[in-house]
Amino acid sequence: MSEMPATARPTHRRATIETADGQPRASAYVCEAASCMSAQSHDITLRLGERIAAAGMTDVTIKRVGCLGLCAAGPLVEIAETAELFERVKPDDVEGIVKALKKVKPTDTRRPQGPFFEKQLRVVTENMGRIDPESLDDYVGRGGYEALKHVLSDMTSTEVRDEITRSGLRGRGGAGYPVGLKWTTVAKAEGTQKYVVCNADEGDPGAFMDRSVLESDPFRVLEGMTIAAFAVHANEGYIYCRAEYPLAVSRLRTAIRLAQRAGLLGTGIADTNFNFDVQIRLGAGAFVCGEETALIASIEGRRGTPRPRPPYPAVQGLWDCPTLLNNVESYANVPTILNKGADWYSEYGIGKSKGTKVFALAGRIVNTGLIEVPMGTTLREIVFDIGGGIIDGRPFKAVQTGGPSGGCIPAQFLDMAVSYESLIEVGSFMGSGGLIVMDDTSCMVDVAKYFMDFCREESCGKCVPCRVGTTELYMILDLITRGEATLDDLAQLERLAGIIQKTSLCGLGQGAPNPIFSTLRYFRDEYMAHIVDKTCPAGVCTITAPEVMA
Amino acid sequence: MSREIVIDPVTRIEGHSKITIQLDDHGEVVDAHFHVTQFRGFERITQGRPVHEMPAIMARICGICPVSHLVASAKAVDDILAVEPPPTGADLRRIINLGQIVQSNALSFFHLSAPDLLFGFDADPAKRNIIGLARENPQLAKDGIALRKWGQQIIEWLGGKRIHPTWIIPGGMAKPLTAEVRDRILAGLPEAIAAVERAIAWYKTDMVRWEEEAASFGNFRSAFMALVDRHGNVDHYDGWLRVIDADGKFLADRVDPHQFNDYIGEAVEPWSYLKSTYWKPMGYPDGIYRVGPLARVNVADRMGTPRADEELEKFRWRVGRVAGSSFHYHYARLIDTLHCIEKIEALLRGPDILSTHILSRAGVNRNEGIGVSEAPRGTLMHHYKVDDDGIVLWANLVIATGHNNMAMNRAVLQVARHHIKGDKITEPMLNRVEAVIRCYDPCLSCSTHALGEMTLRIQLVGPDGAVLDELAR
Amino acid sequence: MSTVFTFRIDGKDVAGSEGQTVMEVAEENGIDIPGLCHLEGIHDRGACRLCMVEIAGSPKLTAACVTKITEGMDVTAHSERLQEYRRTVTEMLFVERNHVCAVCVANDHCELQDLAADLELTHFDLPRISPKLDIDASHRLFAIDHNRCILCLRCVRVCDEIEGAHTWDVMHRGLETRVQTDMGIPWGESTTCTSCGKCVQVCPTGALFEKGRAVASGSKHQRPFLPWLKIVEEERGR
Amino acid sequence: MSVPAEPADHNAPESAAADAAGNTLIVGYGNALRSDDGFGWHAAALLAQDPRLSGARVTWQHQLTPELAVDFSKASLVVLIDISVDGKAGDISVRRLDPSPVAGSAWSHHTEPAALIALAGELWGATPTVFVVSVGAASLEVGDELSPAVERALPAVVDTVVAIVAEHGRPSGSPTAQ
Amino acid sequence: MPVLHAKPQAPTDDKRWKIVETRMRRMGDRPAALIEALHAAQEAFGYLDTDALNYVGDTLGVPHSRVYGVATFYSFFTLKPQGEHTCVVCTGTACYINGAKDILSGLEKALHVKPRQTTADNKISVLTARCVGSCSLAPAVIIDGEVKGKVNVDDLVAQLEAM
Repeated sequence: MSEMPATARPTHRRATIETADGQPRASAYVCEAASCMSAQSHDITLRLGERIAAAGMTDVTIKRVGCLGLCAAGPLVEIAETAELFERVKPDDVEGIVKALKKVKPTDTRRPQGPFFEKQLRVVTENMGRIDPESLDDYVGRGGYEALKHVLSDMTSTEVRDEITRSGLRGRGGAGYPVGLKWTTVAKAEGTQKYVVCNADEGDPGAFMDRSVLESDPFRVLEGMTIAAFAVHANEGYIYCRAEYPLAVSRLRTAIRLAQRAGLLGTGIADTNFNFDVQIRLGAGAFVCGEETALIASIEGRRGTPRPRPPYPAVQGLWDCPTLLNNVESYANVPTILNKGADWYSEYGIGKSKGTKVFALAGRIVNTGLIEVPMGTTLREIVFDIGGGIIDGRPFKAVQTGGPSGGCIPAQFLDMAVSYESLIEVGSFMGSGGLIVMDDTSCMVDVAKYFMDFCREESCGKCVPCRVGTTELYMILDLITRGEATLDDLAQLERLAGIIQKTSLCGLGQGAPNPIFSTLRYFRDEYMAHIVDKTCPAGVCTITAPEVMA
Repeated sequence: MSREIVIDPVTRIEGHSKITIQLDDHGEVVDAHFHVTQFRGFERITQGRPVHEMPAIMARICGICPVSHLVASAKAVDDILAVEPPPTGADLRRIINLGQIVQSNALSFFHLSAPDLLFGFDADPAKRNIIGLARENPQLAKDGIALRKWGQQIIEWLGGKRIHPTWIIPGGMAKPLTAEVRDRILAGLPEAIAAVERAIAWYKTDMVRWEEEAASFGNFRSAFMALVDRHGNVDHYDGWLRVIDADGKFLADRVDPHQFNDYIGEAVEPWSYLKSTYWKPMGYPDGIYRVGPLARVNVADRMGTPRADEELEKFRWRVGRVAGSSFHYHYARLIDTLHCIEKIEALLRGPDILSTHILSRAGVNRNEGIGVSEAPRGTLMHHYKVDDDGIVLWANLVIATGHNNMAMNRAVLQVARHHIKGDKITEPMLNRVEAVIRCYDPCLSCSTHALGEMTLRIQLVGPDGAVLDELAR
Repeated sequence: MSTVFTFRIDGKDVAGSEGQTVMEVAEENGIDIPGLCHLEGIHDRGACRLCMVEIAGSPKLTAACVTKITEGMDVTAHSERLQEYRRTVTEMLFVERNHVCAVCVANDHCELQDLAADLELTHFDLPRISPKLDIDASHRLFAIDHNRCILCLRCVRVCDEIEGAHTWDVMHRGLETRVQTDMGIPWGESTTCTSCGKCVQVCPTGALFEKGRAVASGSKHQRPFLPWLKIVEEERGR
Repeated sequence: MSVPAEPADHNAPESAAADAAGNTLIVGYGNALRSDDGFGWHAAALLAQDPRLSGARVTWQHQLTPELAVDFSKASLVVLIDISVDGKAGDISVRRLDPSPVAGSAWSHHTEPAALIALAGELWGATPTVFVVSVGAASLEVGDELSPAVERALPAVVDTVVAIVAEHGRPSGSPTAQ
Repeated sequence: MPVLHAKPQAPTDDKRWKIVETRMRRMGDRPAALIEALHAAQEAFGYLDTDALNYVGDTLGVPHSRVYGVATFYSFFTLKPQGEHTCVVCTGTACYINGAKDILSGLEKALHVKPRQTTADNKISVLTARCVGSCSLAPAVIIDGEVKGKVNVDDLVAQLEAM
């Protein structure tokens, strides 16, 4: 991908119309996050502006906002006061919205209803769809930067770390390492130069939580990073963001600039003597750079290959200095925790998994889009209540979580409460929060092969088990899907997968066999069908081997 | 007139060969073809490889004469490097090459041809074989085995490994000879000489029986080609190409082997995968010539070693200055073998044979190289082209069986004409066709070792292309 | 004076100084831990995964070449499980490229071949990948046959860390990874190569070889320049 | 990797087969440059390192040649390993051979196993027990690697040979050959 | 750190080199700026040719072999000019299970190009991306930077052929 997608060129023209008394009677929120943008939502913003001007309505405001959640139904327009949601808006539908806006009464304060909204708890996404992501005023208007100011004026760095530790917040990038512990390690590590790095290299296919957060509420991430920097005594930060997310990058750049101008980044933040500044570094299309040591190598301008740990980045990271590395969602939780307190936060969740988790719903599900639920919500609630069930009412087969290092969870676990621990128990992995729903049109051997194809293409090539082993696994899976494999091949597949898991250098290789393990655990009959009966039950694979003679 | 006969792809795998004999409207034999397949895969294997690997790869082409390919290949690479191995290096190569010829000649004579000679061509094939020979004349059989073993041991001891020695390398040799190995080879030498001399004596007393056969047994006029040294003696390793006609007149002498392309053409016939080579000045198909032991004794002035020279004189006294009958390949092969053993001794007793100065080093200095040596069955030519970095672009091999291809067809034709009566293949004819081919000891081994029985099929084909009769053995 | 740690490898009591790796101490004590990317004198990268060892109390395996010793640690360097892993990793190296020992300059002088023999790896069950790769013989003295490269990157490191030329690096990634010179240009056209030959010396297989070496004659007598340079580096106090 | 080094030295026998391996000759043969045809080489390389066969002589060669009769005559048990064009790829077959003079093939350079037994018997009065273990070929194309089906048969062939040696081999020191 | 090398001249007087030069200078012309510099050069020229790689490497003091190693490591960088139009097919999980495979095979059938190839007339380059984050629109493609969601193969082919 050499060209920046058009979404990277958002207009900065404010499409807001001011009312005479300063307060609008009605507000139309047009989603301008990437998904709706790609459905030409910006045209809707402009058209709406024209139509409202033409109608001479001066008490109505049009605001572009971040993700409204129901991405599959974009472009989305919401009338804030009535919570009326317009889906799949075409230019011709604008008149209808104008009519609806006319009907809004100053007393309307309805909240959106229905399980999609009611089962969710919005912490990280609290401002999503409510603020203009390029407006610092909007962010501040909804309580933004209060946490930072509170921290800088009233707290010591130790207190901040303790608060985070007490909240039970765990890394939202995948493995779930306690955030407070990591902060403490970095704070106590030797060295005067320390860094805070935000991992925005959301690489799991089917995951777009971080992108939505950055596109919809970039200041929240900056605020979280700034608090973290204060807590670990760092004064320089980096956000390593995928180049595939041009809109997110652009909004981040705007947010950084605005924060710097407002004295919320740079020297003497919020009139204290605390200094912290942030730079963006672009990824360049390497999944492995989501691994922390590879990410550091990439920021340093090198090939993004992981290195063995220890030493961990918290002790020896960017340019060998102690480095705090968390992902977007982890930082985005920080302001709310400090605003509402660790106790409030840790009330949500289940077991050692506290707070909420943002998930990206995708696949064969009705309501694809972004959701945030308390830890402990069941898969059934997520898939059927919030997600609206399977497209065309087909039978549910599995939900895939954790990206290429994750697994496929079958129907028998639909009532399982989702947490870091429970997912591992059933052979999957939290990952960054991609949740892909599959129905009976998916072949699970093919799905395993898909992920193995992903891993072999994204293997950095440094260590032997991952470089060679992922291809070996892929070749065997390919044999199986072509109906040319024997039971010996299957045994080889399992043996090899185990060795690759044990011997690979980084998480990519160690996790690469997981899709095989989990599909074998729950869908071994599908493997057997390919190998023994030479058929693909889902009808996905093209069996080339002739029928075996009895 | 004759229809093109397409060889079944299965027969491209070594192990099957076929002879077709073409009859005309009057039931007369007009043509005969010996179909063999030549291993052609090496171009693919060698392309893109560094030229220094060529000897090691080429040694794997043939299970019977790996050393011959090794020698010719190493010489071709020497040519590309534009170096000559130091004298001791060259001598060590000679020794290992001669060892190869001894063991290969022994296989041909003692194990393949001697049963015919002992029992007669029309004897029952069940008896007329190596086992029958062992029963009837165990000394002869043991001598054959002993000679093979001694030859193999030379290769093994010198080369480190018996099968694919890596001892010969471009520029010379990898390791010097030790006194211990030299003495071990020399220790077995008297027995080797005794063995071959016993065989010669037996052959000479026995051959009287075959004078009539010899006259109609692939006896035709052709040219002969072999390498000779600067004295006109047989040279198995180096020297110049000499070509004589059926009367012994020089068609060419002191031809630099690097120029062989100027003299030797390669024709491809639809009925054979084996290229037929011909003497260019005489054109195709008139430029028929023969290589191998018979060519070596015919072409050379002398063998260059005392016992072999004595035998050569007797040979010429019996069959004339230039022997034309293919039958005499056997006699010539024994003389050749005797010479090889004597030559090995002479070389081993050379004052500098233990020298450690055995390798010349150089980079790639030419883009093309040719290596020519005498293999058991005759002159072997390796021809390579490389890029400036020494990566092989192209390789061509002219093997002895290719040189002899036309001659073998001629010999088969003659036997067929002599023996064909009507439209049936007779046992005597089949026996003699087999036997005449055996004289040339064509190498069919450059491929898979054998797939089941090595069968020979003979077909009698009528003018309309219909197969009139077929026999397999 | 650095602190001395005592600990165990394969049940044997050993001692080393703080900062040493498990691999170094094992070597000093005659315990052979295989490793193809490790070479004394250049930085370790823990990539070949052949030196994986178990450390009591840790669920994960760790690469001995990059694991610093600690007091009282209990290292298992040889077990049935570890040997099976090593055999499979070695097998992966063989099936990844085209290793035809019989026609290789390094035949009988090859660390990969030796390792296969030590591990009693005699045949392969894994599907072969073995693409036909190029040979770059454009350099005046040396050549590289990518078919035999195992991507240990000793050449890259020795060229960077010791010769200081940084002619070698890697290109592409995953299975497509290749060592390469300068801008991926033919070695012979490299403007940075000093033709020092260190890369050839350190190559564990026949991938990098002196031109003109015939099959099985590529003996790489490990010249002592690496340890020497290591001493020089240390004295410089880098 | 093609065939590695020459047979390794062996330590103490560890099994019934090792006890029986004395005076056992194992020969793998074929063309290592013609894919599966080189099977004999690959198998022999494995067998040469198999501790269960310590004491046995293992060799490999391009094809069978008459002088092998000498080695036959010194062995009480000979196991030949070959590729076969009959049968399914990878299928293993075991044949016990009787000595027999082979007719009609006396002009190729290849010597039949039965002829070797007969030669050993005629010339030295030896009567080794000879087995041929063969595997169905899948490919005889130019190449130095076995096809997957044939490669997979390797361990089973090794076990088969070990079993034959265990059953038919004679402990060293009690040769039958004169 | 002492400067060991003189700052090199831009390969040509094309003004776009100025953009690249500025981006590097802002990051102190240090080796760490390599990836950012490559991004800048690719944004400016559409791809990275040897001149660009040399220039960037020489300016930042990064060995050429390392520049090349980095440029070839990241799939975002392209060392060859692309066709007039690009069609990036998302192969993320959501797109995969919703038919990305059919899109690729459809494109191959209609345009005779595989991923990372350009049509013979140099019109269209087909590329793949590992999830562009438009999972809710799966299957998605990006044509000349514009995301198209819920793609139908025939429509896509028709659109590309009309270009």
